Amino acid sequence: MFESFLVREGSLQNVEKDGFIVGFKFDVRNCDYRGCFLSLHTGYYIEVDGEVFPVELQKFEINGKPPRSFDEIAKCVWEHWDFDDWATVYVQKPGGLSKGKHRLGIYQGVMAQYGWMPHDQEWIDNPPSPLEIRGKQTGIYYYDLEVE
Amino acid sequence: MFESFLVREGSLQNVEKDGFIVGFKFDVRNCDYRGCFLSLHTGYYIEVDGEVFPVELQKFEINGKPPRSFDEIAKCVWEHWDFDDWATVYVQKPGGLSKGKHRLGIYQGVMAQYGWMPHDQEWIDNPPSPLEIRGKQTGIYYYDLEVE
Amino acid sequence: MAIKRGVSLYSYQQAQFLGQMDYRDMARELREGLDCDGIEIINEATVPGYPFPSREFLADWHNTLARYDLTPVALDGFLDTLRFRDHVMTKAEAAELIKLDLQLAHDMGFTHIRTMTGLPVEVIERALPTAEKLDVKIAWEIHAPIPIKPDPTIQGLYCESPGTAVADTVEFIEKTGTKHVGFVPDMGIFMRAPYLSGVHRLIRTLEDRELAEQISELMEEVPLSELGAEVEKRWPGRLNPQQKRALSWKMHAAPEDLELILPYVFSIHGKAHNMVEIPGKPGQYEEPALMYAEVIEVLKKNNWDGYICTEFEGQRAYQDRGIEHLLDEVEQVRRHHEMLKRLIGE
Amino acid sequence: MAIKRGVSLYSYQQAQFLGQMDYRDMARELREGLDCDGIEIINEATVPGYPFPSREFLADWHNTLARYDLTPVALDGFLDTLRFRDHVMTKAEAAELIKLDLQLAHDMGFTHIRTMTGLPVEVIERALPTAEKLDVKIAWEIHAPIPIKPDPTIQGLYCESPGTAVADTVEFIEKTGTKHVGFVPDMGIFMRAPYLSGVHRLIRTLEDRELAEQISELMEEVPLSELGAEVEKRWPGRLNPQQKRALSWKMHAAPEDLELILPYVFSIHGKAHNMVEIPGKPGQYEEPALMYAEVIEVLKKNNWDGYICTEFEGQRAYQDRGIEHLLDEVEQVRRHHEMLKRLIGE
Ligand SMILES: [Mn+2]
Ligand SMILES: [Mn+2]
Repeated sequence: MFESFLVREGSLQNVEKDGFIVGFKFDVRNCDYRGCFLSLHTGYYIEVDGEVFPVELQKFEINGKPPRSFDEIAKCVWEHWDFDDWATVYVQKPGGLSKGKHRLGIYQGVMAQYGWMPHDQEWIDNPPSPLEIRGKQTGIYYYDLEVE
Repeated sequence: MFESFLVREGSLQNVEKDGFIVGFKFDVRNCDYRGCFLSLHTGYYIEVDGEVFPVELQKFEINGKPPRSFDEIAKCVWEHWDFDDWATVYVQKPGGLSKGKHRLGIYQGVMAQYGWMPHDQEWIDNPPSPLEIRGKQTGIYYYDLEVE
Repeated sequence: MAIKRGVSLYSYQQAQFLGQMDYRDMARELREGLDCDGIEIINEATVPGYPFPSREFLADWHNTLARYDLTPVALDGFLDTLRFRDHVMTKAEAAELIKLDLQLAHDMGFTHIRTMTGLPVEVIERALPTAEKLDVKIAWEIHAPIPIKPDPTIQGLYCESPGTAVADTVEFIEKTGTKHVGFVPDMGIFMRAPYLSGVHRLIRTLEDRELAEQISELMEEVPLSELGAEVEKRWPGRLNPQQKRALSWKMHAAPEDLELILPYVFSIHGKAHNMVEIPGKPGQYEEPALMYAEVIEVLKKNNWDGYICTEFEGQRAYQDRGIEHLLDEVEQVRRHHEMLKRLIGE
Repeated sequence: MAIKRGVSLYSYQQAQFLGQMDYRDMARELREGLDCDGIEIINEATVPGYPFPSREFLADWHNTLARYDLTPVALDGFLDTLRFRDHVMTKAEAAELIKLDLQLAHDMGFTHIRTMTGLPVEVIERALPTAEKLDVKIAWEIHAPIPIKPDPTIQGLYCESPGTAVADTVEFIEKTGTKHVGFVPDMGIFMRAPYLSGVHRLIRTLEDRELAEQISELMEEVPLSELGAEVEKRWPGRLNPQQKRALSWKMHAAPEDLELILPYVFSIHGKAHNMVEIPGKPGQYEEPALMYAEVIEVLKKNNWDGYICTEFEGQRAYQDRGIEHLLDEVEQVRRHHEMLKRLIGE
């Protein structure tokens, strides 16, 4: 769902800290027909120009709080990511992205379900990567974005 | 009502942004015997030393939120301006006001009513200017204030 | 069964605006200055974060009432029909606002809410189940120029049929048998002269200073009720229509009209603009513009049981000048209660 | 007693996602575009700060319903069993979530909540006292592939015994005599052909463009219900299993199966993917994949009283492309209500 509209156009930017570029960020929406409890959001499959950035390098900014790692997000079992709200994904990459066009491939990991499933205990013990969840996206979706 | 007490003494100041003076501001109270839902507040007739500053150049700061335009304020149909609360009016004027005395003329626009009136639909379609509302003030009131 | 005394905190609006009194100070004045127990408030003046007060405020409210042994009478609400800005408030939406006020009144301990004058029956009908569930009554204020007896010539104000609004609501009450709908008559409908506050302001602000002097002198000669007619007779055309209005007045209802609706009168607004000493009776006060003696006589005769809550509003006519010219609300309300006590026979 | 029309705001998910409509805009469309009054929502799509909305939101919700004279039907909730991340949600925890939804439904005025399909009786049992206290009913959705009549071969989905879940719940209802437990059947169980949206997507995304063309042409020749079988017959093995699924379909329940549970059917999901004009009947529409005429016949015959709420979801199959290729949800829902009105006989 909403594969074409998951990432906000024009939102890809480098992130500065203490005068150094430490990574990049972009804005996303929940690619479903509803929001979710934050703990269900497990991060993203992210590739930029073929380079993959695992969940450990990602942080997630929502609800007016500072960006949090997905380990922290996993503990937010009562906080909600509302359907209408844009969030920001931060990706650690010293030096950031070069100016100009980039190809972002993305797959959003949300462990939304409709009840108990045979894989439940297995997924608690060994949480699947975003790509393994097979959520509402039909596949990795690619965006051509520009860093200005 | 409270014509003499609408603007806080000593509150007239210039506003700086990024090292430039972009306008001026002053503090106001709701010139009625009660507060109002924010959406009913339509802005001010403001003149300083004879120069008039229309509502489009004004912003309104209340309830701990950043200053908002009166177009935004019009959408706040559940947020309340409590009777006891001072608010701040921001007026855009590159360079601000010169140091020293200024004569501020003011009329506060609040579309408070006591029930349905024949002008209702007309005022929805063509909102009156603050001066046309004829609220609780008997007329434009003038304050001699000093920018320090 | 008795006529009891109360105060709407509306009376201290100026002290509140100027930061001289908060609602706790007012509550103390009711108990210690006036020895009365009835308290009425303006929702949008007293309740921070209206219509959704914090639990801290509600706790402090009940604590304050307990401390000064006060009885909540009425919560006064409004009907700002343009609030949604993209459409005129519908009657269904007005009923939703009234439901919020009923909930608030319930949470604050009030027995009824006072709504805007001429509230349409369709609105009352939609809000009534909530009123009954919460056991809080809906009472609309009979405020000038709305009469008690039908007067269909009154048009273009507040609702579709302001002139017959009281009769329409009485019909609804009698048809349904509800105990949760009624009225709060405002003493301002029982006029006998213009308000002094307006006369003072006219004299003070008139550009024609000679005429101002003359009106001032004339006040010593003729009764206040005849001042307007006499000015027009002696100096025709010298006042413009707006100025004339300050001297004119109209009896919107007769005191005995009250008997038509008395079972549905849940409380009364004791409107006052200027409490002045009665000549020859030091320490006794009256409101020259309103028929208090006659109205209280009707209430006594009919064994009416309820609160008259002072609604002092004379302060406003003096607020265009400096702080030294303001009226003292506390003193004015004390005078009003001297009068009420005396007329009630406490 | 009547079949009434409503809409689940789920139908406008795309317009909401794209910021084109908020719930107030949808409410207006229900009244002004569709002239219906039933409204159903997805809790986690419409309620900001779910499961703890602000009082402002609740007030605005009731105001919006009042403004457009709408009747809340069902609040739809979910069962994300992995939410706690350190353990699989227990049935007792699921019941707690359902209690929160019951409270929310109560506060928003809904008569029932729609829970996940195959909700175990143990969960219902634990939440039932809250449902009775708040007088909000619990209804689980009978959604494909769950049947109405028991089919024990269905396994491995949602709960321990999905194939007999309906019968298990009916047994519980009859044993306890509760009036607060029932079902929301989704029209998607009454299939008669594959969803056109899926067929379109297959044809559009198939790498084998020759086959795509051939399927497209074949659609003109054979009934939609036989398309899958015919493709397999003519071009065996050309589609992989996932692609085949887009053309396959199964009748999970027969319309008359409804009679087994009709007293416990609190509302119905009017699922729709593509509303297409009926050949030769301009302005009349049908959903080629579902047995609406037959189902509504059963409802009428049994004097069923309740809402069918449109649940349009055809939009999703077109969202992998640019904005110019999206389906118009407002138009699709209007077509759906043309069909409902006509079949109901409004
Ligand atoms: Mn009054
Ligand atoms: Mn459904």
